[in-house]
Amino acid sequence: MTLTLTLRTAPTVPLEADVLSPDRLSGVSALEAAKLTVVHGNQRADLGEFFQVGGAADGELHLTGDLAQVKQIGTGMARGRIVVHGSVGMHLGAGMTGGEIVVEGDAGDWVGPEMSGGRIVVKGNAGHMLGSARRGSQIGVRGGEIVVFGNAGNEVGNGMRRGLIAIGGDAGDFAGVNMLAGTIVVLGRLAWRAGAGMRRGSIISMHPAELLPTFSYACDYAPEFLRVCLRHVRGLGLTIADSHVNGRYQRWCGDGIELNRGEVLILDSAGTASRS
Amino acid sequence: MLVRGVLIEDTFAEAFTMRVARLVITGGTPRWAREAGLKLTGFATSVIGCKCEAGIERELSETETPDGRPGVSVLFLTMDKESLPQQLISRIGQTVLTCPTTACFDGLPDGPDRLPVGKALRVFGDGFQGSKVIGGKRYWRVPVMEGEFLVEETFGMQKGVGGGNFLILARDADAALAAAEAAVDAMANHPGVVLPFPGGVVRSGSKVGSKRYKKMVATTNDAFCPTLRALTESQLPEGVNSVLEIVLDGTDAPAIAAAMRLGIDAACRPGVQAITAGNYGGKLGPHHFHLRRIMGGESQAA
Amino acid sequence: MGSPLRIVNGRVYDPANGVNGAVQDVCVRDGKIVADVPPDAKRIDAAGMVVMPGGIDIHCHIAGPKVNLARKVQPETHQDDVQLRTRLTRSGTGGTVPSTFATGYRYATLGYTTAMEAAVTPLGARHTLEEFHDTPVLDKGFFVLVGNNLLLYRLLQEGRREELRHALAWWLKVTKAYAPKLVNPGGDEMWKGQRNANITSLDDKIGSFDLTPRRVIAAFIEAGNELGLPHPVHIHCNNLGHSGNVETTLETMRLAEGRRAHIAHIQFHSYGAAAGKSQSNPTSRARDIIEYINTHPNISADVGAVMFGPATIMTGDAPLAYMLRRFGGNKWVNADTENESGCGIVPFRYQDRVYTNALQWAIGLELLLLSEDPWRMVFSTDHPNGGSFMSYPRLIRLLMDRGYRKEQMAHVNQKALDRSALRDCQEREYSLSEIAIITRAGPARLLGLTDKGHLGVGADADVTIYEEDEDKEKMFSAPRYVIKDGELIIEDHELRADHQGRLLHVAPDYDPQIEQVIEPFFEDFYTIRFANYPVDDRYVPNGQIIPTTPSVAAAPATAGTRT
Amino acid sequence: MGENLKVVRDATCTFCGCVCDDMHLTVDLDQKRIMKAENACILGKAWFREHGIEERPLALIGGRTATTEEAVEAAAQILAQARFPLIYGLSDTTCEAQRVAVAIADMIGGTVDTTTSVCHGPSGIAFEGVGESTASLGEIKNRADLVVFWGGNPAEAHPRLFSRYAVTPKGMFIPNGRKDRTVVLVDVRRTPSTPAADIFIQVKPRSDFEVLWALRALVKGRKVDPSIERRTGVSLAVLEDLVARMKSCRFGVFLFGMGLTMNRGRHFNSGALLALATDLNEFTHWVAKPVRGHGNVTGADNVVSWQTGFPFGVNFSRGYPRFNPGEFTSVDLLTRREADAALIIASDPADNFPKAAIEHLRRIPVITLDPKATPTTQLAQVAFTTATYGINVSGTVYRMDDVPITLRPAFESPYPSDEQVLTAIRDRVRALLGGNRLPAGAPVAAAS
Repeated sequence: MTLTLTLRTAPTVPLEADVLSPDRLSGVSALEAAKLTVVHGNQRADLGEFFQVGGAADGELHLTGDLAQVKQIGTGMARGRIVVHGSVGMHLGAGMTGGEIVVEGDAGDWVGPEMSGGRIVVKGNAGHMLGSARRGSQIGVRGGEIVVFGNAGNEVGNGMRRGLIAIGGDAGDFAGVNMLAGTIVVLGRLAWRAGAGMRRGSIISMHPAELLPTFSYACDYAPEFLRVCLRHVRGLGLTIADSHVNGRYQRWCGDGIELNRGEVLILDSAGTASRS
Repeated sequence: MLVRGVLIEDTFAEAFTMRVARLVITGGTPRWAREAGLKLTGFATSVIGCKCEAGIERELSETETPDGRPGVSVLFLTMDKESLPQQLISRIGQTVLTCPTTACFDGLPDGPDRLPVGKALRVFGDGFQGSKVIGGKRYWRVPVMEGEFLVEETFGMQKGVGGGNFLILARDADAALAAAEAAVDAMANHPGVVLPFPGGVVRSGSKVGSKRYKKMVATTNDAFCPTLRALTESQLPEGVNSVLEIVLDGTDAPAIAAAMRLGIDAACRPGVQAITAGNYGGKLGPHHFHLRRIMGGESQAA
Repeated sequence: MGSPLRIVNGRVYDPANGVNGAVQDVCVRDGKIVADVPPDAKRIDAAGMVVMPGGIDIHCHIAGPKVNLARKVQPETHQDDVQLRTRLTRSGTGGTVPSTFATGYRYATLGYTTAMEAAVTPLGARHTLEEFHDTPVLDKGFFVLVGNNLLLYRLLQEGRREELRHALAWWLKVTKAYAPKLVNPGGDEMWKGQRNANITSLDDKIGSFDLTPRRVIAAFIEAGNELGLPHPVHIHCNNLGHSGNVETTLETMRLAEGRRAHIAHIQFHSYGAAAGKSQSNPTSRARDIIEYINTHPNISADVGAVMFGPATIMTGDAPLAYMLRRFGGNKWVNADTENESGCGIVPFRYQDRVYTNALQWAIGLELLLLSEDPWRMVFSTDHPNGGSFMSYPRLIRLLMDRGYRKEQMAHVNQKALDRSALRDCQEREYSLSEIAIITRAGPARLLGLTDKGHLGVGADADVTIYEEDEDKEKMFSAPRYVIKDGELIIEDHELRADHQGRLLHVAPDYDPQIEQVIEPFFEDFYTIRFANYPVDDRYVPNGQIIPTTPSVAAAPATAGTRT
Repeated sequence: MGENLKVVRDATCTFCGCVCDDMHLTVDLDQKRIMKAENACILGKAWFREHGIEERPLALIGGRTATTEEAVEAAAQILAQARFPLIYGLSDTTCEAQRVAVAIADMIGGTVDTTTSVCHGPSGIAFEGVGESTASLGEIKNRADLVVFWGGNPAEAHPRLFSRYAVTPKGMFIPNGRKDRTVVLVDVRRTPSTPAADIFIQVKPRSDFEVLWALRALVKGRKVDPSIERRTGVSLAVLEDLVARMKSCRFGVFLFGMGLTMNRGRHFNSGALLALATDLNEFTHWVAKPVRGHGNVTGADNVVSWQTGFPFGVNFSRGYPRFNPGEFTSVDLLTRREADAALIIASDPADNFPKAAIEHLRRIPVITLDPKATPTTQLAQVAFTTATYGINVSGTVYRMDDVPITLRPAFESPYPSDEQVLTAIRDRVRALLGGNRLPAGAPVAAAS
């Protein structure tokens, strides 16, 4: 049986519910779950003050309601599954190492900060700092996958070291900034200054993008790995056209200020990329 | 027992535990995948002389490969754990890396041992190579003049079976060959099985050691050579003038048994007198394929 | 000040008073150790426990401009190491550079009650005092950076030694400092004025000045001794961290010529150079250093041990930090202070597999294990340069437990051990009394703090009570009780009260005429008015002046040419 | 002019981040006015001239006159009851007051944020990523032979940056002052500052990052495509010339303003400039310095940092400091309608915040401390009138280069200082809560 939580009373100030993780709820009854502690602003509260709890925890957690004020769902999650029928607040799946989170609505800023495994799927839009390093930290996502069907804000994958971020819509400025490795696929528009400071890693764009002056054009080709990658992304639910899989891409290397070992791949049919 | 008048002798094929890897080679067209597969598995008939045995398992359609391109699946076997990666590294390096349009993927993702093949091959990139993790698997992208060669970092290795076999005893060489061809055709594309010899067929069955030359590890199987019927302790029934052998290697015994059934059945045709198999008395190899049991009958053989 | 208190049944380690583990009472009243308290005084039963004076850190970096930069530049180290507020105490964050409140509380939870911030620019004195205000429990003082001061250089260059002494006294007094500090003398001028160059030997010319580090160091040692400061000139030698710097260090110590001098974090200055190709690899010359110190009672040092794990390089030695910047994970801070100093900050991590780091670790231990006079070779990690003060208990265990030490030695880079003498001093184990000396009595004596570092009548009632444990790291990690100024701050290992410690500073006399020399320099070269420079008493709500004993009277300065 | 005149020498002007401490003020003690401010720039003169004592009530509660004590009680009640209170402003008050404000935030489990989050917050974030090479203003005066202003208009916003610190003054190694320096100005438009420069580089709006990135590449000896001119309006030749100058000077400095930090790219713009300065240290001595606006915004950064480990945007709701710009910064949390009370100290967000944030301020109880009536004090539930720092109140301020200076007030004010009011509020809140509020939750263990 699944543990189901339905938002009954909207929090008046941000609610921090890091307890909402299948690991932490393993074997917990609905009654017990309702007594678990959440942080409502500067005070403790029972989960049951806000949520109608039903079922029992068996590794799967279903949340329903507009949870845009609820932060830190799935913090440190290692296994199991969370499905959110609604939107969620910041820090979804922070530091998660395994399992899966599916959000039917939107997610706030900081989805999957410094996660190292597992998968987060956001069917709506996501905020800024999707899959990013925390401030001051040089290393962001260390593994795992984040899929956003809609748009994402600025600094997607800041400091990313491994893993995959796939965005069905547009990405904001500085996607893949300071990337160390990993892959970011953007099916919509890539905004300004993608890949600034990247050392390694790949940013894939299906639309023309203005690149920094420190990125150098290499060639047009059909990267074999990209076929594998895009087919994988297709398997995660994003719409990948055959023309994307079979397409030819411009390879731009950068960032020249750093190792110059990263790349931005821009679908050729999208037209000529231009330097900014 | 008889299958369409062909005697299935009550004996068994004795096979060995080998180490097997499966490679999926894709190409821009089926042609180039096949070319790479053929070169890769060339000169890989028997561990006795080739250190490895390999063959194309089957051709793969676009829907069956990791990158959605046509490909071939190859099984690669060695006797011990150590030589499998060595063989793969040197052979893939010379025959797939070099072959236009191809990429090379692991076909045994659940293989308990992981062979660092792509990891070794990456250094051809001279530091310019890059890696990518997709769906939990790491790939290496090695820059080449054409573009990039993509190879998976590790390949699964598991225990396999080598040396499944049966012998077609026929009235004459034409009948033997026709039966062998029919058997090979029947077994083609059978999952988990490859036939490492030319066209799947071997005419030079061997015995262990030599009666005359100390250094030879294997010499002609004189007991089945028709020309030696008068000179040796021949095991050829009367009327048999030509023998061809089919050797099967595979990922597991059931796959070999299933393929043998198809192959033997197809080989039972006019001009074939009997089907038998090679063994060493059952003491050397752990896998025994009893011909009659395979064909659905009873066997008394040890 | 807390109510009167009698500590009974504890084994007392008070080496300054010759008490070595005797079970005797310690009585506390009005913030001081007293001979007796009324029978109804609160009692602490310290049976099975060890009673020591509160710990004294003679050299650490805990407050002021550079510390705050180092805090700000590492938010990622704070997030996962937090200090929760309680009903009484403030919250904070940790990492190798904790917030002020966390610094005070964490020192206290290790049994430390006094700490000396070892490098403050005079311009940053006010800032440092503001941070001290928010650093609870501890008594604190700071060493003020004078070794790259351009006005003092001008005076020295012109041979105006007396005025130099008066100016030094002025600087100590108006900044409310505890002692003068030299850091890589001449190095900052090379760094700021000569395109990021550095001093390489005591006889290098310092930029456009007709001076050498040798002259600067000798002059300051002389002036410091003449002023009769409770703690002599505190010297961070030239060439810190460089292979072969042992010669510079020995030469610096010789410059004292029998006068008092304290060499800071000497571990970082005890390196030889490997012969041949690997010349840039340091070797251990700890033996040469410790032999010199063993035989020269005028010299003292703190060890500056290195502990594996995270650290933060923060130093007035800007060229050094620049050299280390590639280890900083993309982060490097440099901060120049006009006419006074440089500063560099680099996040760092010591790794046991890395040759140089393992060698540094070994040298720190060697120096302590080969030391014959624990009163003059005292404990420090140059927090957070060699590791956080939170690693002190482990360092104590390394000294007290040779089995543990041997075990740890097995994990480190063995080539480094080959280049050190650590394997030759495997037998020695520090006694509790020796630990009490290097962490308490010794630092107090070197600092000239007569009321600290001991438990004699009249001493400050700063007392730490540890539960005895075979595992010395555990024992020294969490004292059962800590008493500061007679108040029970920690009871049953937990913070029970907040407390505002004192500022310890000096106020040496100087000839007021010296201001006539200093003020014009301010008008020309400072961007802060001379009148606004001295730190007033409002920044020292709880100060204590430690007296000086000058050997030379504050005679009028000889008239000199205006600089 | 009255009879009762006093001269205050070496007073400090807190109008901007220059914090010039050489003001000689002539004060009419009867009129409680500053008649003359010798050495002050035009902005400073206006600052000193305007700060007389207005007849305002000591406090207003719901718009009605109240005593300070009544207002303290009302403010303490609001703060003690709030679940997600915001304490904001702080850059125009003393460090002594700032310390108490952070203490209140800690005690109640609120959020403390300063105006840094809407000015040089991006530079703070950039600093956390790459560090910086910086210097006190006197080093610039004494040594800088190449001065590059980027994204600022000092002539109008920080006049004495030119005259006292960075352009015209003579220094120890700059004996001839202006003649010994090369001054470069980079901006998107010509301003009254432009004529002060030897070289003016006009960049297209929102292309600072590209220019800085290209400079970094050139400094590192990497290739930059001439198409840079199309994007940024600056030719490769101009960039190459600048790089040659930057590498060959003896002591170079960037002084950068909000023109850089508050345009698209924000902290990455600051970060690019800080990184460029760092890169240049490979060749010669280089420093960079954000030019700060408010008189003690640098003090606020310092106080919040030493008390919490983070410079601004710090939340205490779980019982320990957390830092996250965008989450705990004022505009963001007000726009998301999260705060349920606000204590605004010496700042006027109702005048300069985005509309959505101001609307939320109207919804929640707001407490203000300000010497003057402002749009924010007008929407406040509790408004204290306080004395002006630097004019009526002593205390510590930090110059933009982190140099702390003690203020010398000119005359007394009938109003209490921010510090006094905040201390009273803190003590009353403490009484109401029985000490600090106990932490609401342990650290999120797996957040790393």
